[in-house]
Amino acid sequence: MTILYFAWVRERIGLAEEALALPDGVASVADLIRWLAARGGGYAEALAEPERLRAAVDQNFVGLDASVVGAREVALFPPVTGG
Amino acid sequence: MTILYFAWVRERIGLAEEALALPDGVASVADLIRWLAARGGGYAEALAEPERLRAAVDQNFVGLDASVVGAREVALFPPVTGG
Amino acid sequence: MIRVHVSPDPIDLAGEMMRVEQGNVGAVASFCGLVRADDGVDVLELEHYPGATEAALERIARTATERWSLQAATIIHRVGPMRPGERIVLVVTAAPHRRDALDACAYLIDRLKTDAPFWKRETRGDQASWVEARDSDTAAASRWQA
Amino acid sequence: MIRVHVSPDPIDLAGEMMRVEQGNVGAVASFCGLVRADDGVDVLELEHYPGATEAALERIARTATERWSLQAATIIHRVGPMRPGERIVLVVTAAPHRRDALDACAYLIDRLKTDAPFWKRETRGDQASWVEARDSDTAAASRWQA
Repeated sequence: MTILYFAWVRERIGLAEEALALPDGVASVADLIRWLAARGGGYAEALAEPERLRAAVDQNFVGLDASVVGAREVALFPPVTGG
Repeated sequence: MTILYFAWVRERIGLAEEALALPDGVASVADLIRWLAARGGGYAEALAEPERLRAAVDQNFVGLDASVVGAREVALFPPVTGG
Repeated sequence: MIRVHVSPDPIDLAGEMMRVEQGNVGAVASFCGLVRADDGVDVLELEHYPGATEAALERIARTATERWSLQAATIIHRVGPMRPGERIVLVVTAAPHRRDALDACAYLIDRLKTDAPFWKRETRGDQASWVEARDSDTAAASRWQA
Repeated sequence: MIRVHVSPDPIDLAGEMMRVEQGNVGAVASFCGLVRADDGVDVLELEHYPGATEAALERIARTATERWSLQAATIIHRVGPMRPGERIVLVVTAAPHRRDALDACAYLIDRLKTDAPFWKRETRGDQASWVEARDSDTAAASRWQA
């Protein structure tokens, strides 16, 4: 699965994108965030407050309770500020 | 006093502008319209239905009950359709 | 900061829009009305009340600047004969924030429709007719009453 | 009739506005957002989510065409670094009638602010900071909920 990071999530993790195989038990976006944050370092710093994060699964904007099972691409980012 | 006509009021009267001395008793725009309409011909045709007319006195848009006493310029025209 | 212009010349859309981008503007909104051909109109002619027209447009623009936080309010209105596809009127507003620019832009065009002395005559073939005022315009203007 | 474009190139305001005047258009409304300098910003940088951004903008534009009677809906968004005075975003709508053009234009920019994956970073001197999302944008977008 490809995981994408944007804005300060990207900056704190220090990566724009990575390929990961998710372990059993990581079923939702919230699970994924918890699992990544447990890696510590920039991950912990970027993902400590899930309520500040938004997500897209296969480019569809979803809530943090959405499933990531079978997804090809998950993106994690702050609330958008375009326009 | 200068009287200006616009749009179909101008076309029916056949004049864009004329100078007139108002007789006593012509105090309001409505009086002026009645007095002009009584001239017959194009005036009667243009001014027969005062409710279809709008007016400006010295370039201020006014109701037909407004005074024309002492005015330098009175304009008579249909409802506006710009923009 | 207020600019009002009434003229038989074609409206310079690009020039007018870029003119308000000067200064520290964050938001520019515009509305442009064009002559439509769909009902067989060959020529649209705009008559106006010289002097009173400009004064009315300035009054409308000034009221907008008092009501919203604006950096520019432009009203350009063409008069005389024009053809389908040509621009009749352009309003442009500039503001620090988008809501002011958008609302003031809608206000200017709604007010202009009912409060400025312009009259439209349409020619189709050899038939000319004066455009009737529309109740929907009066309703649109009245929604801005405070 | 729907046109969406995301690019690091400067936005061609005049070209985009004139593009929608083709056909039998009666009303064109536009909104343009620019980089403001008043709070000491030297550079504004726009990051986005390639692919998802364009899809989101097309979805917003398509929703507008379903809700209003439009002849054109254009959304142009710049990405990458830009300076005060430069254009960040342009939306343009064209319609037979003004209310459709004006309302759809406001809708497009309100929706874009909350529904498209862009992130702004401001640089002042050697300090960079990510712009925080604003509740007022969420409120502005939610007023379009049917």
